[in-house]
Amino acid sequence: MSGDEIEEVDEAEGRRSIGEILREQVVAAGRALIFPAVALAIALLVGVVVILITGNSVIEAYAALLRGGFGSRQALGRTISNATPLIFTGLAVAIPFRGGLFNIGGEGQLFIGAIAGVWIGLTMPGPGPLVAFVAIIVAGLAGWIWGAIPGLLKIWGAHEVITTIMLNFIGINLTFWLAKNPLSGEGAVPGTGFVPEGVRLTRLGGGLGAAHYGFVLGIVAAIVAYILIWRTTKGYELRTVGQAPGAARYAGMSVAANSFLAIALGGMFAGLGGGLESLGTFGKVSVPFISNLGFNGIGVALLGRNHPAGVVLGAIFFGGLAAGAQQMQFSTGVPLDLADVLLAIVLLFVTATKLVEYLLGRRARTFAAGTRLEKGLAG
Amino acid sequence: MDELTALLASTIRNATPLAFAALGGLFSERSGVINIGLEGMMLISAFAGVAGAQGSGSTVFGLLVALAVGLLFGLVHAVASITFEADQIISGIAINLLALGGTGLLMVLFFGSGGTSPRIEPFSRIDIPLLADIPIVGAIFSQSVLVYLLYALVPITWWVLYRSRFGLRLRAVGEVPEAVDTAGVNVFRLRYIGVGLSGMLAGLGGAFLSMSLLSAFTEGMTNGRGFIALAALIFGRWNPVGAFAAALLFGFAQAVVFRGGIGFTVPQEFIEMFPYLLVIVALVGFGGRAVPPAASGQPYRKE
Amino acid sequence: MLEMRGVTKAFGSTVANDSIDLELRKGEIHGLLGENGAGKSTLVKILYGLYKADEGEIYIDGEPAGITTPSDAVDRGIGMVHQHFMLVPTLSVAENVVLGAEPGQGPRLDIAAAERAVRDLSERYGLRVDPTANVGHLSVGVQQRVEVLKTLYRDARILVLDEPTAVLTPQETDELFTVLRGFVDEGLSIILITHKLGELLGVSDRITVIRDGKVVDTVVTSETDEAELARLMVGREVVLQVAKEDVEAGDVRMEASDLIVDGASGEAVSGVGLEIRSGEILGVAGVDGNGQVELAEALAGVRQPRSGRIELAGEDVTALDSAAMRARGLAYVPEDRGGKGLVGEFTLAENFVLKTYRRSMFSKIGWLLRNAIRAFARRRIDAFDVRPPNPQASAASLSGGNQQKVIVARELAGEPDVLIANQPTRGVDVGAIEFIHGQLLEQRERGAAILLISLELDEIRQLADRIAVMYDGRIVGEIDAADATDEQLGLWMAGRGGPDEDQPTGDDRVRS
Amino acid sequence: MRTPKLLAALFALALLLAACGGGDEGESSGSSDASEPAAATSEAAGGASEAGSEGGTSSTDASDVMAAMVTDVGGLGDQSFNDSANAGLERAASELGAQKNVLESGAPTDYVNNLTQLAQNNFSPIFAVGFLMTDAVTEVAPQFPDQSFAIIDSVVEEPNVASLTFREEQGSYLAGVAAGLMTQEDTEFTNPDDKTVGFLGGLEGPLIKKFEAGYTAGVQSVCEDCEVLVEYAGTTPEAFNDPAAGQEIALRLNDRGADIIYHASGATGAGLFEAANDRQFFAIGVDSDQAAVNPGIPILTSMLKRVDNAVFQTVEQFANDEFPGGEVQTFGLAEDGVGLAPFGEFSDLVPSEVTDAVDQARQDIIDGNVEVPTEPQQ
Repeated sequence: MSGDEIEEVDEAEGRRSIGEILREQVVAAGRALIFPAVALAIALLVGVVVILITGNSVIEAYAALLRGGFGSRQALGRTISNATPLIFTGLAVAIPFRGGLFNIGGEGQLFIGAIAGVWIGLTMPGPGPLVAFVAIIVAGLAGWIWGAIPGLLKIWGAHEVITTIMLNFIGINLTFWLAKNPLSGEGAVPGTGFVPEGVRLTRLGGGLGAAHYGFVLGIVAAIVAYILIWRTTKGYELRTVGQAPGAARYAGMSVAANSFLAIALGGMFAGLGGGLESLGTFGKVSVPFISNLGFNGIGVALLGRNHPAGVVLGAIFFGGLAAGAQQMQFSTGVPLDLADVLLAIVLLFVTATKLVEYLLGRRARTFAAGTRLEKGLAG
Repeated sequence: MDELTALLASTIRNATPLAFAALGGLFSERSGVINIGLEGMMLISAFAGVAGAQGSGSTVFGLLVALAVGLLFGLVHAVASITFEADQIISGIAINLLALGGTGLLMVLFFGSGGTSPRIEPFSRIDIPLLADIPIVGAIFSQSVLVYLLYALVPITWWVLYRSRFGLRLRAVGEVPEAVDTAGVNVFRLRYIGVGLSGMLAGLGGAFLSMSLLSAFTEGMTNGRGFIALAALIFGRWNPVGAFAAALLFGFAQAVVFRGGIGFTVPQEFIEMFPYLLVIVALVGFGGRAVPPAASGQPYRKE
Repeated sequence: MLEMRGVTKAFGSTVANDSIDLELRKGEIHGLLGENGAGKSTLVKILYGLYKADEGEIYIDGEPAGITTPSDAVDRGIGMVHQHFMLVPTLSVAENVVLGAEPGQGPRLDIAAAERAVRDLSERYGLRVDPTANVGHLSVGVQQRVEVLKTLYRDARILVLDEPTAVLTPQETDELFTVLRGFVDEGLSIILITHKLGELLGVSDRITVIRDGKVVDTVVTSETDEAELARLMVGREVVLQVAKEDVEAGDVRMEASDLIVDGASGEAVSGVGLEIRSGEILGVAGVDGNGQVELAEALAGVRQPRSGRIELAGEDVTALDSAAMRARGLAYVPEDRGGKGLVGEFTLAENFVLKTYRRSMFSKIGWLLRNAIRAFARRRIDAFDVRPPNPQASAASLSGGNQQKVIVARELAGEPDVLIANQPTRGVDVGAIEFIHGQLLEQRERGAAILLISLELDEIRQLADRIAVMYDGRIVGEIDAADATDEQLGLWMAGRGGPDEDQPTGDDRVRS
Repeated sequence: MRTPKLLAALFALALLLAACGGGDEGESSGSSDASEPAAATSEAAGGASEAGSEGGTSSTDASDVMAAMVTDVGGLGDQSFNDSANAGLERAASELGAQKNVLESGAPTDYVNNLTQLAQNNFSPIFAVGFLMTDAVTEVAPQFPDQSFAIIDSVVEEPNVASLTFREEQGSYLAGVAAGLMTQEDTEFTNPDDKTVGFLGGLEGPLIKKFEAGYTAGVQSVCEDCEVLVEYAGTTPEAFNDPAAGQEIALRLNDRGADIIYHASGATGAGLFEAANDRQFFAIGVDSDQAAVNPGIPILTSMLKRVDNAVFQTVEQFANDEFPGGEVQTFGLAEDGVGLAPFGEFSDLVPSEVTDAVDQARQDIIDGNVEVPTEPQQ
């Protein structure tokens, strides 16, 4: 049994100085920002062309974009309000990604979470905060289940990229059916009824408009995700499975169980995001409900290099862009659709390894870590 | 018109855009490039066809514009994912978003506002003499010229894939690009052609929607058909005949929904889930896995 | 015939080829000898147009060849058999052979003509293959024939073979060489790349040795010997025989019986029984793909056997997983460094606890103790002289030899009772090979029981006390290292001369 | 490997050029004062809209009315209430000299944001177009008690909100009268042997049910044994935006004998027109005179919903300090809020008895002799 005894280690030996850690973090952050920065630069340049074609002043339009995103308390409120669900849908992509899976199912998971949260909010008796608490938990749970399905299907040999896309359509239709039939409410707007006032999430206040405490929960969720992925043995397994399944098997970790866990966790985050959106921002699930938050989550995650801190930043960026586009529409008449075009271009280039290599040299290749899964669909 | 004939005609109408896009997906994925952007390529081409026909007054010219724009979007996907080695799935999603936002912008620029474009003269229906008069199956031969093009494209695609040099190379490059490269064939060019063709065929699907089935562009009119086409491609196992058959199956399912053939005892939401459920079932069971071309999803990099 | 002058190629700061001159004469077999990483593959990839040289020229028949793509190379009559086969498993033999130069009119592919051409070629050169067979179903030896056919189909006059014998038994190697001599008689010229210097002595006319990207010398084969080639290749006198202390084999530490293990495509190990004793190295020889990987993984707990029994120090451990085996004193060095042994994007520290992260020393209630992990890594790094000595460096940034050192350092931590090492020296430089061999022998002297699986017969013969040969999932022969001969081992590796005399041969799937 | 490098370089160059060009352009044309959003917008909105020249009059007539609207997700170009409301604002701008601004909504989240944005910039009245914005108006209006809001197609009970609703059932009734009579005529589009007409709805809901109820009642008032086939395009929001589905359903209704089909399904209705054109049967349009914008297509008539009138009138009331805050304004036939478009292109096929009957029905409703149901009778 001698193999069990690995020589005792002195922990102090492994401790590093603050300066060392700081330097490392700054360098890592700098490198991580290169890809997003290049993609963003290209997008803004294309935006220039579009703005010119629409016959508007570029400076004015971009000034409005910036002002509308971050220029005032109200703007900040809109940005935060937009960013809140995106933090969750971003995490819904980032965490499975670390486990080696590509979750395109954030959209469906979010819808399922939203309707599950409202279901509790509408039907559960009891004091508001308690109901809200349970509703959020149930939203996360519902998202977990919806995310677990592709996890199971993966074990049976169906690739998650395809199954999650299919489950989006299924989840959205299911949600609409639930919202219009068993949970249908009174009122002009089709959908569920409003949850009681006490169940709705408290607003942040301070002139931040519709922004609610879901944003704080989003930050908390990102921190929890970080700790889970980088500081625990479970996260260590998850990352091993994601980056080198062969090594994981070699080390005695279950690839299937960890893949399942990764995408179910992702589904849970999307479900939480949906629940917070329905309970916080809207108080109900209407038909139509918010759309594309799940897909934009993919952009958020990639822009944030699939790191929780990056996801928060990416969500604020996306949220700011949407808020700013609105201001741009108001102040200059540039169509709202420009925001979609900008996002599309960011997405198009945010993983463009080779482009960055052309611009910055081969060294840039190593900066690509965290933006892509190297295996294809067949893997 | 009796019910069966109508059902068949409706099936073909619904299946045609799916089949075009699925054939498009086939060329891309056989070359080793996943194409989630079919939806976007359909949408932008649906717009381009109408805009081209409006601008020139010629429907045929509009179709050419649709093809060109489909090709252009295919090439955007190709540049991003083949040359710049961006993630193919992300690039496809970006294409979809770009088409959605892009058509919104272009509608305002071309026609003054979003929504629905002015009408154009669509491709008219052509009855094939004698064949069109056969009861029931006559519906197959009373279609727009684009549908006949589809009928031709299915065997042509099969022939190209399995009986031509290009097809052999295409099948090889999606599996082991290194083998193609060392055989002296340019991997990048092959993939560009595959993805370019993909864009053009998806574009045909979009153009069929806006220029044959209907005669105007409506924002978001593809409404998920690109994804169903992707499903048809997988269900048909990356084989042109299989993909066409799967498109027909999905088209039939839609026809049944639209025609209320099952009496609406099942809520419509559940019927709309049907094709997607079918794909999942197909992936999991029903005679083993659907295995995509081995190299799909991975950029090819020399050195 | 062919001349390369001053060819230079650098990857970043590493110079893979430094001003290399090489001259190939018509009708000769020219050996290109060098260690792993010496730059042989880079050179031929430049020749074949896969890489672009930074400097230097290639001349064919005195003319500048101007090769920038593989198709240029093919046009100039250069054919190449790659170390990793460039075959499409889903296509037929004929389709693979004609790929890129298909017969037919216009866009049409004339598959019948292709099959005819393949049949003709295979008859003419004695390379039996069924043109309609699916390549994915062929054995490795037959696949190599397809590769050779590809070059012949393209009328290659210069044939380049990159490590062609790595996947062959000694007998198959002899067969291949006979075929190659036949080619030379037909007027072809051949460049044969290998790191096994023994092979070249029998078959080549001249040998060029490269080391660290530079040409050391070109010698006429008949005027040299093994010792000189070794010295040229490594750059110093090498002790070809490892000094091995006599160690008395002790108790049976690990025992396996009737082991049946499934691989990716069906049964890979079909009823293997073996025992490994303390202080002994059991070498398992065999051609790649005969079940060695699956056997090693089953013994190490990575792969669950379908049936059979594994015992560790008398305890039934058949159902245990890899981490549990590790806890019982079993260490395992896998054959695939990048894919199994290490996680490239992880830091060295993280890699050092791949199998031990659950121990209370490295984690508490699911919480990773990062300082302790780092401290442990730092010690192992110092002990094994891993470079760079930074526990925060990512594993992918290390050289192959240092990566292998990390794996060995991790596995040998805590003095394991049993060590299973599958190709521990694959693709690393001589320095690292010597270091790892030294470690294995040290463990043996300490009393560990070692199972060494290798495709390099020389390595097995140098290190092992007993040698078992695997063929088609079975152990077809076992012999004391002292009594072993290459002939005997080779016959076993080919599935012949073993206890199952009527075993089908490697060509069983070919019906031509 | 040269090509990609070249490509990258070209790409970068193109973008760079675009950027430079953009900078110049931006400086030269950036004359309008960006810090004064209201001023900048009236200009921009005028430039973007087709009737830009009309908007120009606002600058000469210095009115202090700053009217604005927020579209629902249907957006401008829906050939429905958003466009109609916009037309009303245009008219207010040209006739009353009001400033105007239109904000489109890309997502339901934008409703609150857009309304707030306009309110904070002192626009009043602010029109929320479409019942989908009910919740948003309920939320925003109380925060800006000094400003006026109006919601189309819904009711919000706040003192500063005017609720503008329409008696769609009344206009639909007239469409039903026309359909019920015309289906009995023998024309190239109708078959007198089969007294069947159809109704195509978008997303099923109380609003569209009003159209269906009025139409059915109208048909039955003139043709008791006529059958009205009813279909809805779907149950998701796409039901208003899926012309292909609309076409399929219209063809099916036609297969079952409907030779006149009335739709209330937004952009989905374009599919009905395709089908009508293909099979040569009559369609009846909705919201605006759809025959006018689809020449050649057999569109018998259209049920008009004069959101433009309602919007114009409300702006006018606001300018005269008569804003009907807290009230529910109902626009029916009497108020010229709904109506039936003239039988344009195909009026030759319409006998005078039909025209007379429609006129009679209109008068009966206005006089209160006929009460039109708002929910389908079973």
